[in-house]
Amino acid sequence: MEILGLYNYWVFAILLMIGFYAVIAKRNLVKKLIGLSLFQAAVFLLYITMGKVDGGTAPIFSDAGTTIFSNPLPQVLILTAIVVGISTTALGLGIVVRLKEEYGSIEEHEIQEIDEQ
Amino acid sequence: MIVIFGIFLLTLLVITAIAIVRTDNLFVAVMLMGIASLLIAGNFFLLDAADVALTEAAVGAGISTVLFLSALALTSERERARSSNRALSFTVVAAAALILIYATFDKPRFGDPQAPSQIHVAPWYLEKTPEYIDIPNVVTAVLGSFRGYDTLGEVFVVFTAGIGVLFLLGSGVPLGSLPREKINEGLRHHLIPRVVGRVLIPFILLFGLYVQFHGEYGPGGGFQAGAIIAAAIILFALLEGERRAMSVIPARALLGLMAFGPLLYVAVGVAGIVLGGNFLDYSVLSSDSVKGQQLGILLIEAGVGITVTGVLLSIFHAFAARGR
Amino acid sequence: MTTLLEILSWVLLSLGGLSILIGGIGALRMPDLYTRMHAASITDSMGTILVLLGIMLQAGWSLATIKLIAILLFLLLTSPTSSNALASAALLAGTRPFDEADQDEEKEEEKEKEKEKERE
Amino acid sequence: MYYVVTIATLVTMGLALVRAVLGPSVYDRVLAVNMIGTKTVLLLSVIAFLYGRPDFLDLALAYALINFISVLAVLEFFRNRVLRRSTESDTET
Repeated sequence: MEILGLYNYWVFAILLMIGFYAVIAKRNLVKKLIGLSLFQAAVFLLYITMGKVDGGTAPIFSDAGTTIFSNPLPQVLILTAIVVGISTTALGLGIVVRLKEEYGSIEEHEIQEIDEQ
Repeated sequence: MIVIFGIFLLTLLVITAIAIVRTDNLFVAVMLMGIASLLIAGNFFLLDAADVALTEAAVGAGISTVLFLSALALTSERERARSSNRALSFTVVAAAALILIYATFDKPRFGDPQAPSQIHVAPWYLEKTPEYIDIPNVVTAVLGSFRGYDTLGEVFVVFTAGIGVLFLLGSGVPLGSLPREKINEGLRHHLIPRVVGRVLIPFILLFGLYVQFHGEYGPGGGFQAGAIIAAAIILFALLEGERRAMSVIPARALLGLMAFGPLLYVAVGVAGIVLGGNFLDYSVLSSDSVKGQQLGILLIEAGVGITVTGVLLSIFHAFAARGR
Repeated sequence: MTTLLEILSWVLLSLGGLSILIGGIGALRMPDLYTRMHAASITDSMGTILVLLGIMLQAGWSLATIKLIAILLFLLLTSPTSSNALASAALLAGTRPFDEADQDEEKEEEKEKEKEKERE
Repeated sequence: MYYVVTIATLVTMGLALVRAVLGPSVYDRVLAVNMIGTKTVLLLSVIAFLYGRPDFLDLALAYALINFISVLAVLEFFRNRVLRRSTESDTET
């Protein structure tokens, strides 16, 4: 059980690096943005994992009389970050759409080639 | 047992992520992102983060897929080139992953109540929320009052992103050469989705309002409600076509909503100064400081909800109106 | 009476779990899109109804039951509709999938397998 | 008994994920997304009771209402693509 206690962090590391791989290795700009979303999701997971307390429940008081609650602070940060994340992703997609209109391509190297000409 | 469920869901998440990176079909990647969002929302719920799971549900299920698909419709569905420097990138990524995993061994165990992150400010929030604000949902209390300044910043980031998208896509020559009347009709000829969708829209709106105003008592709040209400109107736009949706809420009105939300938020903050407190100190808004806090949270949550609705809808319309 | 309800709800829950599992296996094993859709719809209809009814019996009369009824109602409205939308999208495209080459290869593989079976 | 339903749901999600990864056609993947969506609704409702916090059914309700939108977006996307292809071939010929 001790080792299982770190599983969430490992998944965080792997997910983060999968997203990072998509960002650095893929040439398609939309794919890069998808990788960035995965990267974001990994960070969200890390924060929420750190906020979990054994035997606790969500930090919303109820009549049930539970006294152990998970940490509300990471949840607040991530809750806002999700909405900010989708807005910034939309901004990135907007830039990609404009690039497609100007260059006729969304592949990084093709855009660079056109720029060099 | 629940720990095992979490581990299973996380494993599925990793498989999905690998599949997302491996496929060269962007449409498939977007679909798999939808699955990843569902899995991660389930996980958030298992990790006691009901509010976060609701946000992920509201944003990930509808809006994110719709935005990616409309971007794909304007660009292309296939990745043409193979990856560059695959071996090098893979080495870098694998090394970094190993270092990160090595670092996790120093982390406190999952769910440890004595972990540094649990003993610093969180107990204070949990202890003082009933005293100062007296609402059941501590997340909303922290979001709206204790860390209201953070949230103001986030609202302005969302607002700025919306303005940025409008600058990029808001005007200009449409890309496609399609006849407008043919494209703008949405799914009007698909009778079954249309009928069911029209039945659902009022309920989604109602649910959005419930999430907005029930946010102090259960999972919910402005961010989730804004996304849900935006999703309802996006559903209308999908069913009835862009043009009708724009005539229901014109772009000008959306711009007004986008600007009004942050203004309302700041106005509440300034009202605190005028009434003799600090910026975003709601205690002075009413003669009873607890009542004042509750009123302040209600108002700023409304501001957040209005901003998020306005921004997400403007972004959607900017994409949908382009190149159609 | 309560034990009767208890037993009934457990029966409903386990039947629901079973039909979800069967539908899942069907969605994986069926040969083509439309049959897979058929299998998936078992989980959407039978599974959902049985599981949610089972939970409702556990919850008793409360706000939770009303929410569960709402969930059931909306799922029963939306999931057949999305199946319909999906099927009509597939038909609209002439069931011609994206990866035409992939599918052709698969068909050829299937034919080869059938031939092998015939030989056996 | 909630555990049985949860395990069945999780296994089915896994099977649907295999279907989504294998394909072969895009419609299979959409079907898998849809399936995982409804399974998530069930999972969230069951876990809300497993945790003894039935007030969190709001989450399942949100998914039950919103999941529908992505499938409609896919339908719209395919319809547009058919139209786009037909006009592209018109201009080419």
